[in-house]
Amino acid sequence: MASVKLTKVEKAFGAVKVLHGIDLQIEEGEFIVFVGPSGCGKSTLLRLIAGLEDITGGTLEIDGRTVNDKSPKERGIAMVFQSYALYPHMTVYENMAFGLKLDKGTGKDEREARIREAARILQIEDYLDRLPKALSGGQRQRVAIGRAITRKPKVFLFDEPLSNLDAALRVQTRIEIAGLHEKMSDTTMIYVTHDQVEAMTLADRIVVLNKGRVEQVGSPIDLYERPDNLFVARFIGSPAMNILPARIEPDGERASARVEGLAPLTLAAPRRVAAGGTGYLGVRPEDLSLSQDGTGDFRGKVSLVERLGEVTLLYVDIGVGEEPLVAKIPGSVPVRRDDEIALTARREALHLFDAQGDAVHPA
Amino acid sequence: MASVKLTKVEKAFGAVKVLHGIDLQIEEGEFIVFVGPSGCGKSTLLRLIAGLEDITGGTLEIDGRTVNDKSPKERGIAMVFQSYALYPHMTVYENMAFGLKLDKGTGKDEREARIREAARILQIEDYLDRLPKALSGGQRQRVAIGRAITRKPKVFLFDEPLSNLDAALRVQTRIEIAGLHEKMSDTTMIYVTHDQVEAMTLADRIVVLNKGRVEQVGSPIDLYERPDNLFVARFIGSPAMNILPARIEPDGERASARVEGLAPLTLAAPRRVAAGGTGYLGVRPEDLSLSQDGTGDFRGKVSLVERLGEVTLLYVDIGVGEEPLVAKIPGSVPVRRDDEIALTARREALHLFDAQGDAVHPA
Amino acid sequence: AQPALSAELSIALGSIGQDVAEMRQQLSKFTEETGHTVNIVEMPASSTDQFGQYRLWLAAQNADIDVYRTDVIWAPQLAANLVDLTEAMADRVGEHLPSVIQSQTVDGKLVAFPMYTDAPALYYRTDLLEKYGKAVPQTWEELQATAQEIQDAERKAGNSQMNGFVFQGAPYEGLTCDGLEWVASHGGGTIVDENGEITINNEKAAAALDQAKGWVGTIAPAGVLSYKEEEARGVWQTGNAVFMRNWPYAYPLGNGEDSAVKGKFDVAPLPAGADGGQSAACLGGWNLAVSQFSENQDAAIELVKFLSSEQSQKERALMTARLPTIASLYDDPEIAKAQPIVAEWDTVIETAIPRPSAATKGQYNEVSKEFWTTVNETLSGRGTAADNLDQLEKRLRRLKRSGW
Amino acid sequence: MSNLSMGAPPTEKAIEAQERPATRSNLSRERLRSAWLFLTPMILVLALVAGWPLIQTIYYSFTDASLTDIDGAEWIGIRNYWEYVDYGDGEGEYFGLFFDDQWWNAVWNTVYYTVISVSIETVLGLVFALVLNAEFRGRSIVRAAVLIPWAIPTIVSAKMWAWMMNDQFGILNDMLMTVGLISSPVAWTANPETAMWAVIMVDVWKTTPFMALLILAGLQMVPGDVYEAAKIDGIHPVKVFWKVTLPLIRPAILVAVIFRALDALRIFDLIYVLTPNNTDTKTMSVFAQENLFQFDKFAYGSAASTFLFLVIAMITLLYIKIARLDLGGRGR
Amino acid sequence: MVAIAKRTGFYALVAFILVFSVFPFYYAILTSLESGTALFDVNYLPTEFSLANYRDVLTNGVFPLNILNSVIVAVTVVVISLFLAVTAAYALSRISFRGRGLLLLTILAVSMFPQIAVLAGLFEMIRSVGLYNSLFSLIFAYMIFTLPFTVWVLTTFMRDLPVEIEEAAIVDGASPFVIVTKIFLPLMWPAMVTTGLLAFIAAWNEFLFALTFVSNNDTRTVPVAIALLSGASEQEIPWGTIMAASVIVTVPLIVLVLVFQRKIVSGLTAGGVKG
Ligand SMILES: Nc1ncnc2c1ncn2[C@@H]1O[C@H](COP(=O)(O)OP(=O)(O)OP(=O)(O)O)[C@@H](O)[C@H]1O
Ligand SMILES: Nc1ncnc2c1ncn2[C@@H]1O[C@H](COP(=O)(O)OP(=O)(O)OP(=O)(O)O)[C@@H](O)[C@H]1O
Ligand SMILES: [Mg+2]
Ligand SMILES: [Mg+2]
Repeated sequence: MASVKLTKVEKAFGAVKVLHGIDLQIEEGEFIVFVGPSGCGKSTLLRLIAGLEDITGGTLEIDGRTVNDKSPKERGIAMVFQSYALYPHMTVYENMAFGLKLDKGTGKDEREARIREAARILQIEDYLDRLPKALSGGQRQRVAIGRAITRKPKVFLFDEPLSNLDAALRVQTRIEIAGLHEKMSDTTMIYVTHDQVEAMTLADRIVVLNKGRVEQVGSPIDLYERPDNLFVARFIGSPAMNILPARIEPDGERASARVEGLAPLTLAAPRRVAAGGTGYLGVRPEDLSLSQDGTGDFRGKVSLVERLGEVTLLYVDIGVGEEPLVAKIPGSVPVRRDDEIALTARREALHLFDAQGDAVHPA
Repeated sequence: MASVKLTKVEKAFGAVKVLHGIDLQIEEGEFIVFVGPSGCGKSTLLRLIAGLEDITGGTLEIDGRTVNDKSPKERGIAMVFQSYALYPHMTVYENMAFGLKLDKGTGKDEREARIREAARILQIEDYLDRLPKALSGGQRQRVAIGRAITRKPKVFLFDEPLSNLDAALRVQTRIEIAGLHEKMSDTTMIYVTHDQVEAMTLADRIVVLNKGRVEQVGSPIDLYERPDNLFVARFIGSPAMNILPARIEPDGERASARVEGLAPLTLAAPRRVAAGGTGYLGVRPEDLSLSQDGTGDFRGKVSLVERLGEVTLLYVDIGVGEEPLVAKIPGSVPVRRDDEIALTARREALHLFDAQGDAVHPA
Repeated sequence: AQPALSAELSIALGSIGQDVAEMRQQLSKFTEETGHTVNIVEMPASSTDQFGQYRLWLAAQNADIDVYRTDVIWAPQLAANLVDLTEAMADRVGEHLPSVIQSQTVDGKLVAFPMYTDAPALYYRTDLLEKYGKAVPQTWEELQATAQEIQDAERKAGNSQMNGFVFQGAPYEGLTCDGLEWVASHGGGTIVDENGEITINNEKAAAALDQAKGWVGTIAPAGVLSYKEEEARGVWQTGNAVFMRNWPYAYPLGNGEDSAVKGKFDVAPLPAGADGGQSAACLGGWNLAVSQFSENQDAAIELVKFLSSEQSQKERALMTARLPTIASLYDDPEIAKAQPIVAEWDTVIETAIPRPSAATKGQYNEVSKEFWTTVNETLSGRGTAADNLDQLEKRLRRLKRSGW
Repeated sequence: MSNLSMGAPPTEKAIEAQERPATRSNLSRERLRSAWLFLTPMILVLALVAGWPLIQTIYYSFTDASLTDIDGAEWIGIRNYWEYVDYGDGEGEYFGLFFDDQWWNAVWNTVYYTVISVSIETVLGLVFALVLNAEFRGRSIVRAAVLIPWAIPTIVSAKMWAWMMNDQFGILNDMLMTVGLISSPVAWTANPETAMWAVIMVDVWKTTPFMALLILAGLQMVPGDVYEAAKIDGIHPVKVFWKVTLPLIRPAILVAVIFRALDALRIFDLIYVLTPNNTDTKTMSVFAQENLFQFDKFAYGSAASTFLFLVIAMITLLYIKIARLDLGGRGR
Repeated sequence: MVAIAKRTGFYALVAFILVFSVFPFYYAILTSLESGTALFDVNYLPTEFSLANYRDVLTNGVFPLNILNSVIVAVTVVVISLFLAVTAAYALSRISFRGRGLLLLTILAVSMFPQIAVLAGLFEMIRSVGLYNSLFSLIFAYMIFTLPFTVWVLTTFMRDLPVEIEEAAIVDGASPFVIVTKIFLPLMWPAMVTTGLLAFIAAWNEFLFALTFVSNNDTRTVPVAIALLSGASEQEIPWGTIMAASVIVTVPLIVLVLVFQRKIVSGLTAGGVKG
């Protein structure tokens, strides 16, 4: 029900600045995910929005109102914590009722109704009288979400809500959160995670943070297919994108990248580049395929084969750079260590970056 | 340099039996990985081999000698712990030297040489004078490995050595351990993990444990492609294999599975089955593909689409069983929630299980 | 005159032997007579600790205690906070022993009124002396010899717990008394004389202490160095000592039902020192003082009067052999019959030696502490008597500085 | 409930840079206000019960206050500590706490008592802790039993031991004589050679459990896998103890030792009851108490108290430095 | 062989620890059950079972009143300390403000104060406000060691409570006071019980202040009563009664300690204070 707008938001702990002027406009009802390496400031940013930390500089607006000096309660937010943060001595029902009781505006019946409703949505009606310690991790997380829902927040904040769950439960709860977003389609949701799968599957838009700065904001597919810079390119996708230093040259409408010692590769989509710049060529492991005829874009000796059943990872020394080129080939391929192989890159899936690491997008 | 042989090895803590007669033959120089759900007895089995726990029943032989009542030292083993178990008050050098001091035969020079060599292999030469707390997780783990190497063990044991590391470091260290195995190719290595990728990439053979029993022993590809039973089938691979109850009938040389409400599927490879048994059909998500023409083996409504960039997960209600059928389709497909789609299974990759859950392998 | 309202009083007293039980009886009479009720505040057995508490309470202006039972030596130190009884007791003063009254008068102020007086006795086992054909010792040397002989013989006879002599050797006020008796009986003076001169460092005193030192571990148990009155009596009354130095209160107790020495002992004045020394008894005794902070001073004075009356003193003498301060009671036939020791003791009382509390005024306690420490150390074998007395003199001089 | 069995006070210094945000939100303001609201009553009580009396005591040590006339105390400077008295005849003497050999005797007794008892308690406590840390049948019973001496009031234990050490009827003499260690009864509390040891004995009995528990907490914080690593390395248990266990629990021991030492330095009640007025066992607290309330030397006693306070304050500071206490807290 | 020797050695050590810890108290009980001359024979095993000494302590004189005094003082002290400490601990553990470190340091320092150092000043204060010889004087004076101790231990405990729970409450709109009373207090019960118990024991056992600040028999607390328990009997030092009194005041403590054993260990180590 609310838009969130950050303008040049800064945060410093003592002398250490951890957020450097964040600008971000979040629309009503959007599902925004913050990702980034550990320590980049995701949680801090979320906590600034929640009002749990004081903002050092810039302005934060919710619903058009500046809320820099408002307390969390006044901001109309609700938050779900990584560790659930349920009140251990209260039953599930009491946990959900606690905030509502403090809010004098909500009557008893209204409170009861809201809790029942939330419990129904999250299928925790059967546990309302239990203490948190009598619940499994997934159930606890649902209670935490339920507690937030009852408050009918304008902005719903999650800080790594799934990271304490085991793999199977994580998948299941992730799907539930997706469902929740659909049901509460006008509640703005902001979600912090370090799990790519979560980010990709849940987000309307992903915000990639790095060292207290925003690297890119965009839809998941955007980030995967059109990363703005080397950082995002390497951060999204696993194994990470192969990056090779290359000379970039125009080739008619299109552009070609010449990696030292290799034949130049011409990209499928048109790119506008200046002549003879240095830069980088990026290619995702999954966009490489084995050439059957022994000719291909990259040739080298296999230094390691990792068979994961469904796919096989090939680490290939192509004589460029320090690190081997990684290729992800579906199924189990009959390649062994020390084999000489050739790999072909999908022309549509090549990425170009200039010397500063900024992407050269299709024109 | 040593083979390890377990014969009917049992372990009980008080009245609780946690290992029920384990038989296992490990060859010299093999890299064996134990996997299984939490609490299945992986660590216990490893600790029995190490000599940290007493064996309740059966015999354990190393190099043909029964070592049931030998101390860890006499067994010629070395172990790397999940929590590194470095001596916190000793420098890296001292940590590596501490265990060596006792060997009267090992002179001072020899000790020095061994430590240098191990440090070189693991690239921790620069940290020899540091205390463990001044090292990162990955470096600590390398020191722990180094400490084990210097002892020139016949059998090298690892208990979840990577689980305290973050994702990137885990990949890197995994590759280093693979390298180590190659360098110490005649040292037998036994490795416990709950991470499938580690198990698949490192192991010569994987031992799948469940509730204190061996479910299957085999090479990674074997387990992936020819799981012996439902447990292994669901345990290996992610997302897990789809399992559908089915009637299994002979169809000439081959066999066909008839899932209720669907057309029978006939398997590619010949299987020998009795007429009209009940059982299960298994199909991995990655072995399903979208039928372009709307006809296929499984038809249903998409309940959720998860786009991971590289692949898309489709959750499809096909009206059979509780859980949706999961399909993993490469790239980003233009399917949306509530679309009706049809999926086709690769005939070569279908799995059959009888009513007891045991696989019906190709004849 | 009867006060219109009955007051609730408190009296503080240390508890040795049957003191408290006896006090209770007398107080109930008092209550009957006057309507005032009285609580007993029990104090530690060690009079040193008791004094500390009194001092503290008075300093704290404690209104909860009305009457204090005070040791004869405390008058100068507590005088400031006690009520002057001169006027209230004007008609009674004459009956009491002048020396006792004198000791409780500080700068013309009668700070406490005598309850009973005290002088120690040598308790001896008649049965044992008889058995070994010994006379009651007249000198310390004789005592030592007799004690040694009987102790050895008894122990040989299987009574391994038998001791020759028990006294008060613990470092506390009681040892000052014992020590003073030894020193004085050898003609060694009274530590500090009436004029405030420090006289303790002399050969006779040293000889006296050396002699006493010779008893510890021989005729007296080594533990005597931690004995106060009650510990000594404990050994005595279980039949494990030939001689004991103690106050008369032990007399009726020794003849009690539960006593192992019932009817087997008698008392005599303490032995004399060598070379023309004479028997010396330390003057003890307890008095009653009214707190300046008492809110019921009149009733309190009434209580003092009651407890120091001839009637009360007589009862006390009859029951617990406490020595009266009213001279006429020593001739009372009833008392003589019930507690022969009392009748016998009037001469001892007359010659008893006061401790130097008057001369040393407010510092008496420290003087006493220095003295008992010196005696205790000497007895326990640390340093010779002569050296220790030399030290003591120096210490006392430091204490005195330019005057007490 | 979070982990309750964590050990001694948190170490690791965390000096927090003070947070001075440009805009302080309503939340921060409210929290700051509450902090002071919450703290004020406690600070007031402490100031009243500790701060003011301490200042008073120190003040009295510079006056001629006497118990009978506290209000008439007059300032006399450092004369209670240090004074030269000229007798007028060319002779003179130094007076004051610094020249009082009885005070120094008390200081010596205190130090002696502290060093000996804390040493014994540490060694014994370590042994107890090691035993209690081992797995054996009935461990919980032993663990409970060990707490008994600690729970018994000091006065009671002093009385109990006084009775056991009674020279005539005491069981201790009886035991030792039965075993043949001594030939005749020893007067434990009276004999100058044994008086201090009697005190130490009781103290050791009473406080070893406390020591053992603190060390046990340290032992339990040593990660078990380190021992397993040592076992794999085939290292002899004795060597493991000296080279691994001991270095790792050293901080715990240090904390325990200093706490005990601070406690021992101020010992009063045990000595007051067990060996009253005995110069061999007179400690600083006893000396001060005696001067304050038994002799008419309130000011002098205050001086002794002040001195003791300074000694303990110094050791406390040292301790805080050594243990590097985390005083920063961990809150927001 | 060696293993057996090791085992016997170990169990001998265990036995020693047991006897060492328990024997004196056992002997006190033994003594308290003897009467008359039996008291003066050394016995290792119970020879008689006489409750006379117990009857004596409990009926003659004011000992029951002393126990009541001790209970009143200790309980009041504990309640007040805990009340003041729990809010203070919240501020100290959860809110960062200027001077927090110094304040904590001071509190720790106060807990190390030698009692004698404040005795003179406290005495003067109590005297001048007229609290002398009342239980209030003790309740007041005992704050000097119970308050810093409880604050310190509760701060340590509270620091270990997850921050998220508090933040969840903040987001729910709870004020600091609500957080303390509604969220932390219920979570702190175990810690409060432990801390309270330790403070209770400390107050129960205190001697010096009790000796100095109260005078009457009927205002004394138990330790002073026992220390001064004497006479009033035919026996010389009434060891039997003293032991009976000792047992009476100790048994409840021991029971408490045994019941809360585990908690106490954690409290002791968290506080690291007081023996
Ligand atoms: N209270 C604090 N005081 C000082 N520095 C802090 C504080 N909280 C966070 N930081 C610092 O701010 C930076 C950002 O921390 P933040 O918790 O936001 O990272 P994050 O992106 O959430 O990391 P993670 O993925 O590990 O949770 C880090 O360098 C951290 O050390
Ligand atoms: N010392 C012990 N005493 C009693 N039971 C034990 C002990 N150690 C392990 N167990 C039990 O033995 C079973 C197997 O434990 P083990 O540690 O071997 O599991 P695991 O497979 O290593 O699990 P994880 O993946 O969680 O490490 C578990 O049920 C565990 O509770
Ligand atoms: Mg975070
Ligand atoms: Mg394990």
